[in-house]
Amino acid sequence: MAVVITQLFNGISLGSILLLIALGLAITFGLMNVINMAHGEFIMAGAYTTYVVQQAFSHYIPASLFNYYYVAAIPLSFLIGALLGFVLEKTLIRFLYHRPLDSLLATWGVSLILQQVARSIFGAPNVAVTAPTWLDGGLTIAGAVLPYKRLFIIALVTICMVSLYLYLDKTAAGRKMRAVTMNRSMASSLGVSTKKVDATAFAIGSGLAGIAGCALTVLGPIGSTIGTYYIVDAFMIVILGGIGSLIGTVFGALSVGMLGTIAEFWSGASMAKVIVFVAIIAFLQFKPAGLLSARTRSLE
Amino acid sequence: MQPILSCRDVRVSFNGFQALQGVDLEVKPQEVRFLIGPNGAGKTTLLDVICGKTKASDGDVLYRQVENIRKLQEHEIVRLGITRKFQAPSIFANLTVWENLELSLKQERGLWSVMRAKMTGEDKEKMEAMLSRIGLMDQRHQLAGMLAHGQKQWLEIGMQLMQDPEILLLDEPIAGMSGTERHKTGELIHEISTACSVLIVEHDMEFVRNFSKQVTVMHEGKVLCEGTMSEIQQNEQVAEVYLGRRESAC
Amino acid sequence: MDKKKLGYWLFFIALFLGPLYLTEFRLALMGKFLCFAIVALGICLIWGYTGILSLGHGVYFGIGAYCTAMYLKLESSNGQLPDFMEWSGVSALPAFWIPFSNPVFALAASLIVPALLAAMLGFLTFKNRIKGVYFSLISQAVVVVFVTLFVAKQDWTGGTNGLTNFTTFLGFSLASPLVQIALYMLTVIILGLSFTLAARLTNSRAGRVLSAVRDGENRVRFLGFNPTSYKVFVYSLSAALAGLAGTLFVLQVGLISPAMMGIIPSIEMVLWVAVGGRHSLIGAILGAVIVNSAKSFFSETYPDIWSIFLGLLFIIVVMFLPNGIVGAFESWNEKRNKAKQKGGTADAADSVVS
Amino acid sequence: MISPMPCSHYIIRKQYFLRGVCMTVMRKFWSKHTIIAAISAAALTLSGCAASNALNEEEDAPAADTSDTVKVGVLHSLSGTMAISEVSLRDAELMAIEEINAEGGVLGKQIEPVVEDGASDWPTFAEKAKKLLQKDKVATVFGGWTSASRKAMLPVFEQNNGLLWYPVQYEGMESSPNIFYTGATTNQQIVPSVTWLLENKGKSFFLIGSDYVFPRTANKEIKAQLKAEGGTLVGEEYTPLGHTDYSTLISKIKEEKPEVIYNTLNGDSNVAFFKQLKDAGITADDITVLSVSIAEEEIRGIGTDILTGHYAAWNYFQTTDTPENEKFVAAYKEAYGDDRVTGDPIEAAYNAVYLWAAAVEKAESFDVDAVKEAAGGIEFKAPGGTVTIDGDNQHTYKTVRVGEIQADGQFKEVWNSGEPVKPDPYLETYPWAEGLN
Repeated sequence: MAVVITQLFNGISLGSILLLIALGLAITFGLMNVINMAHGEFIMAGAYTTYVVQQAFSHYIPASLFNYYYVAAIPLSFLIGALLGFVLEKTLIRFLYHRPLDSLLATWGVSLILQQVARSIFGAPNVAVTAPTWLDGGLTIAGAVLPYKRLFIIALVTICMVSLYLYLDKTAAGRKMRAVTMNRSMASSLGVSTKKVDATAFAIGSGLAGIAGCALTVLGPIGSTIGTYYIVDAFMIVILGGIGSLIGTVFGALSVGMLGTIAEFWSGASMAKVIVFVAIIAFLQFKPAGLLSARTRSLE
Repeated sequence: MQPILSCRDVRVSFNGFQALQGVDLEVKPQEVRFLIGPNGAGKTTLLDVICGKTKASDGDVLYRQVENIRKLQEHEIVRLGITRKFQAPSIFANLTVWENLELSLKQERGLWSVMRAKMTGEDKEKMEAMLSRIGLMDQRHQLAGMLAHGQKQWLEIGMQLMQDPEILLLDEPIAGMSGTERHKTGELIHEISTACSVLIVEHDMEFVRNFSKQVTVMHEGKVLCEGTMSEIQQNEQVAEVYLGRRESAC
Repeated sequence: MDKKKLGYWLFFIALFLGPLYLTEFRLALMGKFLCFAIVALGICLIWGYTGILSLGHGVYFGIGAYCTAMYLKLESSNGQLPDFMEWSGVSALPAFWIPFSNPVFALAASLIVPALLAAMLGFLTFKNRIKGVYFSLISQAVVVVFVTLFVAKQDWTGGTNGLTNFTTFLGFSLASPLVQIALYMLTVIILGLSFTLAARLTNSRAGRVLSAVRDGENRVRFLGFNPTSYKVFVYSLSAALAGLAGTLFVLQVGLISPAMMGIIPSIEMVLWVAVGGRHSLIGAILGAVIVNSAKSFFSETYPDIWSIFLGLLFIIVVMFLPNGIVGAFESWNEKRNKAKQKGGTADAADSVVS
Repeated sequence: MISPMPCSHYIIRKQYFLRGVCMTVMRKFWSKHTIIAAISAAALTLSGCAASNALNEEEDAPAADTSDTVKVGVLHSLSGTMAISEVSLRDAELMAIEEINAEGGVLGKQIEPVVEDGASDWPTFAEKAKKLLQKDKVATVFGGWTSASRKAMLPVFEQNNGLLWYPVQYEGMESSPNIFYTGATTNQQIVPSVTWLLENKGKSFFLIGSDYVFPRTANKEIKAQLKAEGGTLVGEEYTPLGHTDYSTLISKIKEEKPEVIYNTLNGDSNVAFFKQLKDAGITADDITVLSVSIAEEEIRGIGTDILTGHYAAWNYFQTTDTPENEKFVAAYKEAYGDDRVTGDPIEAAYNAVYLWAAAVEKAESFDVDAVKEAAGGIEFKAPGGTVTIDGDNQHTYKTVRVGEIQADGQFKEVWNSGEPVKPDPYLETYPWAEGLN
């Protein structure tokens, strides 16, 4: 019984982590159709930001407040990610909106550079982030331990989703963004500054990657190459979910998470990875538009 | 005469929106048929269904009364002899005019035959004849993307004609053309109709009046009425439909 | 026409005579680069001419190399079980390894297996009209699948170590400089033949159909061509070229491992073509040679900044030299010849259709 | 007649606008041809020279006898994923070279290191090894970390009769006449540590490892050993390199309730595994984890708080109490900064340089065959205790140590083998290992 609960929870948890990683892409790739291969490095930037914030707290802030470094790290990671994204959009992406394949190549170049820069600043070895003590331990349900860190990530991704939804649906800026992604020329002729919207949207998507990086520090390594672990998965999830559909991305992440954990439980981690990717590729053959698609006519 | 193309109760829906709600239409050999109607009436969608770009959710599209082409792929429909010209010129911008026509030759389009294909003297003559017919003889080694808008339109019509079609589908062929160009195009269409049937979507009433014999009026995904232009002009329903949307008629 | 052909002849003869003016070490490097140039030709065909960006050509390269490496491994094991199988606990040669003891089978497989795999994947995705970046990303997922499999199936593939430590090929010692020179010359000849094949294809009517597919796939359908079969064909041709290059690579470098079929090598392959000029076959060859030379140079002189340089190269080429070195020379030449007509932008053919 | 399409396939046709005239076209082809020739020439020159420009041509490579320096190669990944680990090895080797030079060098010659980057890419390792041997004519090479890089270099060293010093613990089953192995083979790390675990920590083992050669081979040996020495195997799992979600694996561990987890995970995966193990409520008190790839440097990247109380098996710890080590650690920190730590592979890399120098002195020659001949029985008082080269298999005798990770990120040695253990890469002296190879 405990195993079933644990595994179910693991599936949801893995799904939530994948969702957090893919959420930023769902905006930059899903809504704006920009292939940003440096998305993984924005995750890395978020993780390093968390590390820096932690270092700063341990050096300059009374030890009693150390535990709150994480609270400060989340918005800061968002800001750093968003800033990087904004700069990237202004200097590179905006010249490449009509050349998606080229933006793929150029941003891959950016990702190489960011990795090397991180190595130069922080050194080649991994750095360690100590998770705040209030995230230690877990909730025990029927013999199954649900770690607080994983619960926290589920909560974090929910908050991100809800804020994103509110932003897109309830604020003027968000509605402008949706208008631009739906019909660029129409929005532009109605006086929406598409340039501004593009930059904002890209910054938000990149900022979400920063948050993902911050969240990942409590579970995994922090090094210059962590972005590369997630980037392909993230793109596949967005495609699987359906381009342009945030809800689709949620479903995509959760199904990959569940399938991954189930497959891993029955076979092994390597085979699980193979199974998940083969399943995604096969699924896209039957439904090229993904699980849910905002666009009516297939992948064009 | 037997119709060469018959649409029977064709229905199309996009995510619940009924773009075509049971269209019946017959086109006879060597007929020039104009499709008119306000925006959103489903004219272009109907052409899309005939050429295979959009799949009908229901109904039949019969070619020569026997072959149901509703489920065929685009290239299979083209190989039957139904070709389509799109509204905005869609020629291959990075190929020359000559190369554009070369690809449009009526030929075996299988991979193997095309790889071994050689330009025969006959092909060459045919293409040169077409070049002078569409007035692009001097531009034949230019990249098609560099042509003026009207020239692109003609090139595209020329590309359709190179295929010796049985049915030619034209979507607003004169959009963006000057007065003389329009007239020339009209003549061209007239000329074409001696060899094949032409189905034209057009908004320009002046043009329709000058060059039409049979006109079909569509409205809200259905055929409203059919007849000659003067009959149509008498039709009260049509007037009603257009009066409210005057601007779309001209 | 003749002058141009003469230029190509001179180029290939200069390459062919490499052993006369290159030292053993540099000849080995050049041989490796020319293998990459064959891959680049294939990528140029699908990307520059047909508009398919594959980020998964490492897989085809790797599979071709593995097919030949399996033969080499068996030959150097002298009828015994390959060493890695022994310590992986395999007691008998797996059935699928057995035919690879035949060099003809192995070499044929190194062409056919990648081509078939590409045809399968291509047929499914192209038939379902998955294209553009979606295809690119899917091809990347394919890389993940294959690399994971090759690493995990250590008892069959040698795992992360890959296949290495070969002694002879058809009885000739691979360590002998003469054999290496012969292999180099063979590589030049095969590169020349591949180039000729590719040039003939692109200059044929079928080649113009490919360009048309790149500029407006849907429009091509309305001329009665089925783009799927053209794309599948050119994609598997390009996979076969990659497999062929893999064979030549493994013969000269004496090593193949999953790391060489991964995502990063696959993207680097695209970079070679981008740098040389994606619309130019000769550009692809030059790109492969130049980028890899630069890589050797930079990573020897300034090892730490190689990746920064590589990254910058990507950005610069995409932003300022979208048609690569050959394209840049073209337009420079164009300017020199005072060609000033530039007006009118080329609309994409598919403006309406898609 | 003008040909209907431009003959050159590579032309960017857009630029042909209004150029239908035959002459222009022909002239253009001519200039295009010139360009191709120019590019070709440039490419050839570049490819030929670029690789060599910064290097010494073999012509001016000093013959070992006449110059007052001797070149040695240092070949590690300075970029790419393996740089994390390998940069420190380079540092240790360079430090040893400097120390030896300060003492007057080898055979009166100063050692001149030629540093190359393997870039975490195995063909690059082979290429650079070839370059070091053929162009730089180095007397020996210190390099490698992963088995894959060693396997890639092995044929190069054998074909060119070069000499490679490989400083990392590995899975054994190899003994190349051109390689000296200064890291542990399995019977100097894994075998004794399993015995120690069985005697002190419990009988039921769960094996986890990254999915590559070292873990799979090591675990095969561990399984045979468990059978022979009365242990039980309750689970064996592999995760792809770079795997970061261990929740499912940990629930399997919870199901099987092992007493010991034997960990051969690699690099980043360790971080994720230990963090998530702790979150799942499993501490060192519940299950002992013994790792063989976590040295002092890795501990810092994982975080000491989650590792405290777990174990690792090595031949050397920074805390190993010898006078040589005191000096070594001080010198290393002096050279590379106070925040740097040493570790087993770093020490093995450092030893390798000294062992080579000693062998050269004994052989009175830099000749590879002479050095190999002389190497057997060479001793060095290493920071981790005396190491001796075994002339039969070119591995070294090493003392085995098990340490417990402390809150300060250092190890507390809890057991050692007392005397250096004879290397046995094929486990020929262990009856239970029969049939493994």
